[in-house]
Amino acid sequence: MYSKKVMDYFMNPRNMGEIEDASGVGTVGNAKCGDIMRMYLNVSEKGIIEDVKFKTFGCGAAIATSSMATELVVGKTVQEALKVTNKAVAEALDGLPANKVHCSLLAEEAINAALWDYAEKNNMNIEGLKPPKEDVHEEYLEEE
Amino acid sequence: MYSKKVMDYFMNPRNMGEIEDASGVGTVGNAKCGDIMRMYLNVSEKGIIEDVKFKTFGCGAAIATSSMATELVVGKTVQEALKVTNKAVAEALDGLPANKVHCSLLAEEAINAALWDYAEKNNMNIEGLKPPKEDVHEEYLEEE
Amino acid sequence: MEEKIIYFDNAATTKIHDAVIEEMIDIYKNEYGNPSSVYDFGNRVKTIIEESRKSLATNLGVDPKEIFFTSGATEANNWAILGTARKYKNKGKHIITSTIEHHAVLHSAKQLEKEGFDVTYVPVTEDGILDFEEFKKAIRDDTILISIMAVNNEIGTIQPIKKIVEYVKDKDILVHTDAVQLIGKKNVNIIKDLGVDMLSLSGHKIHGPKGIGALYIKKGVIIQNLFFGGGQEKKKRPGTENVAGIVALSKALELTLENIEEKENKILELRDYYIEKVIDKIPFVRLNGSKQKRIPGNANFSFSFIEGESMLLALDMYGICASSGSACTSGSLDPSHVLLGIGLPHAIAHGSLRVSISEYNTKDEIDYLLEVLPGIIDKLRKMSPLYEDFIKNKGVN
Amino acid sequence: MEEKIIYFDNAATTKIHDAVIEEMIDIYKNEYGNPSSVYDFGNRVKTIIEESRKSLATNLGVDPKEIFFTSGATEANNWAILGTARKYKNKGKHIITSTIEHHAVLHSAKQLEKEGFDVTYVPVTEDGILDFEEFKKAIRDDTILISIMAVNNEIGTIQPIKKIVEYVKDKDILVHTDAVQLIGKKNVNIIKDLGVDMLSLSGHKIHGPKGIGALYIKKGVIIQNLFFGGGQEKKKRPGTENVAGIVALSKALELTLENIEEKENKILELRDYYIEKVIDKIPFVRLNGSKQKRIPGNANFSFSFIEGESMLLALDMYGICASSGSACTSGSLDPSHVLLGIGLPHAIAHGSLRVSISEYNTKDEIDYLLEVLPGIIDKLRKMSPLYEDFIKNKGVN
Ligand SMILES: Cc1ncc(COP(=O)(O)O)c(C=O)c1O
Ligand SMILES: Cc1ncc(COP(=O)(O)O)c(C=O)c1O
Repeated sequence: MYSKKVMDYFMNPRNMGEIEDASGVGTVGNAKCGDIMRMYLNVSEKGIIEDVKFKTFGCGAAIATSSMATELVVGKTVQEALKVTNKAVAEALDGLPANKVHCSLLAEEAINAALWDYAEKNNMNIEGLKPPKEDVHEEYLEEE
Repeated sequence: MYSKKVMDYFMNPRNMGEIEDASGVGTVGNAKCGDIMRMYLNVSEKGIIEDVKFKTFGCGAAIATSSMATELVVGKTVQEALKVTNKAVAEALDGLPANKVHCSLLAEEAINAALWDYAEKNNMNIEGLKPPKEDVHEEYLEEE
Repeated sequence: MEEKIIYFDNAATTKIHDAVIEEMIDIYKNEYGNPSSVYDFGNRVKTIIEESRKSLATNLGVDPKEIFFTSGATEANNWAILGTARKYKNKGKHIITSTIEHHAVLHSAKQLEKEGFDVTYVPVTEDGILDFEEFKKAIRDDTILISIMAVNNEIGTIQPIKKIVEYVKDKDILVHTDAVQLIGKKNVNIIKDLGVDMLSLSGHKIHGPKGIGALYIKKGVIIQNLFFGGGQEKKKRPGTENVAGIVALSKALELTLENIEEKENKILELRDYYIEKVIDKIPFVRLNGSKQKRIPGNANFSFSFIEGESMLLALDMYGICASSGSACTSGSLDPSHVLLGIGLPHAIAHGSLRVSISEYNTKDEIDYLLEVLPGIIDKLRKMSPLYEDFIKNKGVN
Repeated sequence: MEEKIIYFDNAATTKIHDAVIEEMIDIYKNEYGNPSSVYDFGNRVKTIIEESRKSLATNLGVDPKEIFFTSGATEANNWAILGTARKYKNKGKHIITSTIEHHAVLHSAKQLEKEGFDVTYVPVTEDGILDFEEFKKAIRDDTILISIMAVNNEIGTIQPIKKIVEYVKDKDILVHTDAVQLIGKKNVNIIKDLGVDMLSLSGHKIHGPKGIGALYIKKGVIIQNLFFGGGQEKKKRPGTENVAGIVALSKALELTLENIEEKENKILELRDYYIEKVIDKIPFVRLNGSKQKRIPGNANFSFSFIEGESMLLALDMYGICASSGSACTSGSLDPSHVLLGIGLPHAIAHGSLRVSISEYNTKDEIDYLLEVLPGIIDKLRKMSPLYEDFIKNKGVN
């Protein structure tokens, strides 16, 4: 079902944990659909994402995609981070089963939500940043 | 499917053949249902069935029951022969599969038809003898 | 159980290839996981199923997504026919089939009549081929489905499926074919050779096990499910998958199609040799169904004046397995609807002998059959009142 | 393929008994004849089927004439439900089932709603047992069918089938039970212990193969066929018989019921030991379903704050097979309808672990599971934002 890489990131998740007093925190998803992701970011004064941590309630793919998403954005500028798509997350994991693609969307959305929180806290207006959706499932389900 | 006895009577049918100038000949059944039986009888002046022969177009059970029927009536009086039932034929063959019971009815009917022919030819009125039915299948099919 | 049998009933069912049995044993012993499970022990069974689907699809020239496994061709035929009718009942209520279909098709059609559909049973010519003029006349504005078999199971005649598909290609009518007796007999590319929307096949007719079959449903074609439950087979056919059966079906087709032209030629040669010799040796016989438009393994003769079952029983005494009519109606009182369909009178329709040859048959076996058959026919004719009448020139009713 | 697996998913499917595989091999190799054929080589296969039917019937306390083989319990459930409804639609249009049935029942019921029937889905108590007061209220004058499962597949709760049958005995309502998770777990005499009109069972849940099942139909009960074709199974279930499957199903039941009380006790002991230890070792757990009215092999826990699939994957890394929800819905986004049915909130319904034990499991295996499980739960909770919120006392949404 899952690629070796997904299983690796599931079993040994990178950047799992919390950041106290993080620059931004975002939580997306809901228990009804079975995935909740929370992202913590620390952004430097120069606008570089210096630290990212995640916590996830969800399936193997949810855990692996959130972990992979943290790796893909750490060290990047906020603008660069916004360009990390769910596709990039899925590809970095050597692909996801069709019924798990929504996890990568949720991971993208979780990063977005944390950045939104950071922008709000700092009263910033970040170009290209949209208010986070609570969930991505319905959208995904329609596609199916 | 068939008992050993049925197979024996099918493979080595007793009394198969014709009787020229028989006292009575009866043919029952029809090609539509797949069985036609013809019985030839010679009845002595004392009313004893001295010789019986059959010919049958039909399945294994049709052949075996007609052969067995000839054996059961030969040497009997006409009155005794009329008492040979399809049950007796089936039992003498160690039983028949449910969907082949109609063959034993047809054999009984064939004897009856030959006796009827004998009675007609001799202008006799034999007690208990009814005009032969051409076929027994419909009756049987209704039972099912 | 070890006595030698000579098996000439390959249209009824077939000997399973040894390698197919080996694959089933492996599945039963080592791969009993549930394909829907999350863990690897279940997941790998899912992979096995998908590989089988791919192999089967490839051997039929179609996409694996178009193959749905069923419990046999009866289910596949019912699914195609009932599923189409029930789905499109508001679009039209007319269905076309033929008079010589398998009961799995005919009785589905009868059921649809009870559900308010109109069914036209197109007749066949005396050669056992769909009467195409009648077929054309049968098409109506409210026709939603045509179901015509690819090859008849009793007389082996090949039906003009591609011609049917081409004839209705501009019409909004789905075409289904029961290809149970075609698949595995020749190389068939469903798309190029037939072009149908749906096709049924069965495992036990191609040296696989009983209880497994498949329905091909062309991409884009949507029909109603026959039954409902879990999400297996892309939510179209629920129930825990018959994994060993699926693997066996695919493997059986693969092996059966190996060197198929060579096998076809060999089978054809045996069959034609048998036909020739029968005609040579036995009077009052009739080959049922077109000699030319006929699948290689099938030879169906009517032997006048005698009844089929008695022939079969007599052959059985010599260890020879053959059939008369189709297996699933044996034990019934009715003569074959197929033989009546090609216009035979009842007495002759009752007296048919189908010999169906597979790659496992040999010339020696045919010779043995030819050795015993004339005697059997002769003996049974001597017992037959119809023959007596014929000889005495009374004529037959 | 030879790595050791520890199989705790016996409610999803089971290891096939070796002796069952042996019987199938014999059939595949030596008894490939068509049971409907006239010759002995086919006939003796018919005899084999009838002997299997007799053995199965005897083990269930019923008459062989009341057993009809199907491709599995999904087909059997559909046949019973759709077949009853379609047959008696002019008599009444109301059907009763429960909220925690298998999808094979629920989705059949949904289909009937589309066909114009009215279905009442009776709820269960938080113990997972049919709410009998609600059940009584559900009965109407036009109720024609009640279909309630004997044992739930996810939480193992035993439903009051006999009580249902007795309650409606004076009414003209047919009662069906999906007994897939009961048969083979205990000695069951259908007539004395249940009294239902119809009952479904499946081979692969009782150490037999996938793709074979049976429907018991009480003498005198008449329902519509699910599909149509040849005359097999007394004209009620067409299609060439899955002979090996039939033999295997009967043999599997026979072997599974051998010393069943002993096996039951052993399984119960293992299960209760597991339950006790889990409650002992792991905080924030909940045993789903009544502890008492429960089939021996089932233990279904919710572990708060974590999601089921991640537990299963982590267990799989240790070679342990278990499940969450039912196998046929895994891969779907929905939480178990059964766990929602007993009133669990979504977050908890998502976090269930079903361990289902068979006669092949050992205490060592349970100990191994108990060794690795707490660490897995702990690790996943540490990853869980819900747990974080809980610990920080924010409360969960
Ligand atoms: C032409 C044809 N269609 C359908 C079937 C039914 O197939 P199955 O036995 O797999 O249900 C058969 C054989 O029995 C057949 O010959
Ligand atoms: C309670 C219940 N009913 C029905 C089924 C369906 O059985 P089958 O897989 O044989 O179709 C299952 C298992 O899958 C089950 O657990």
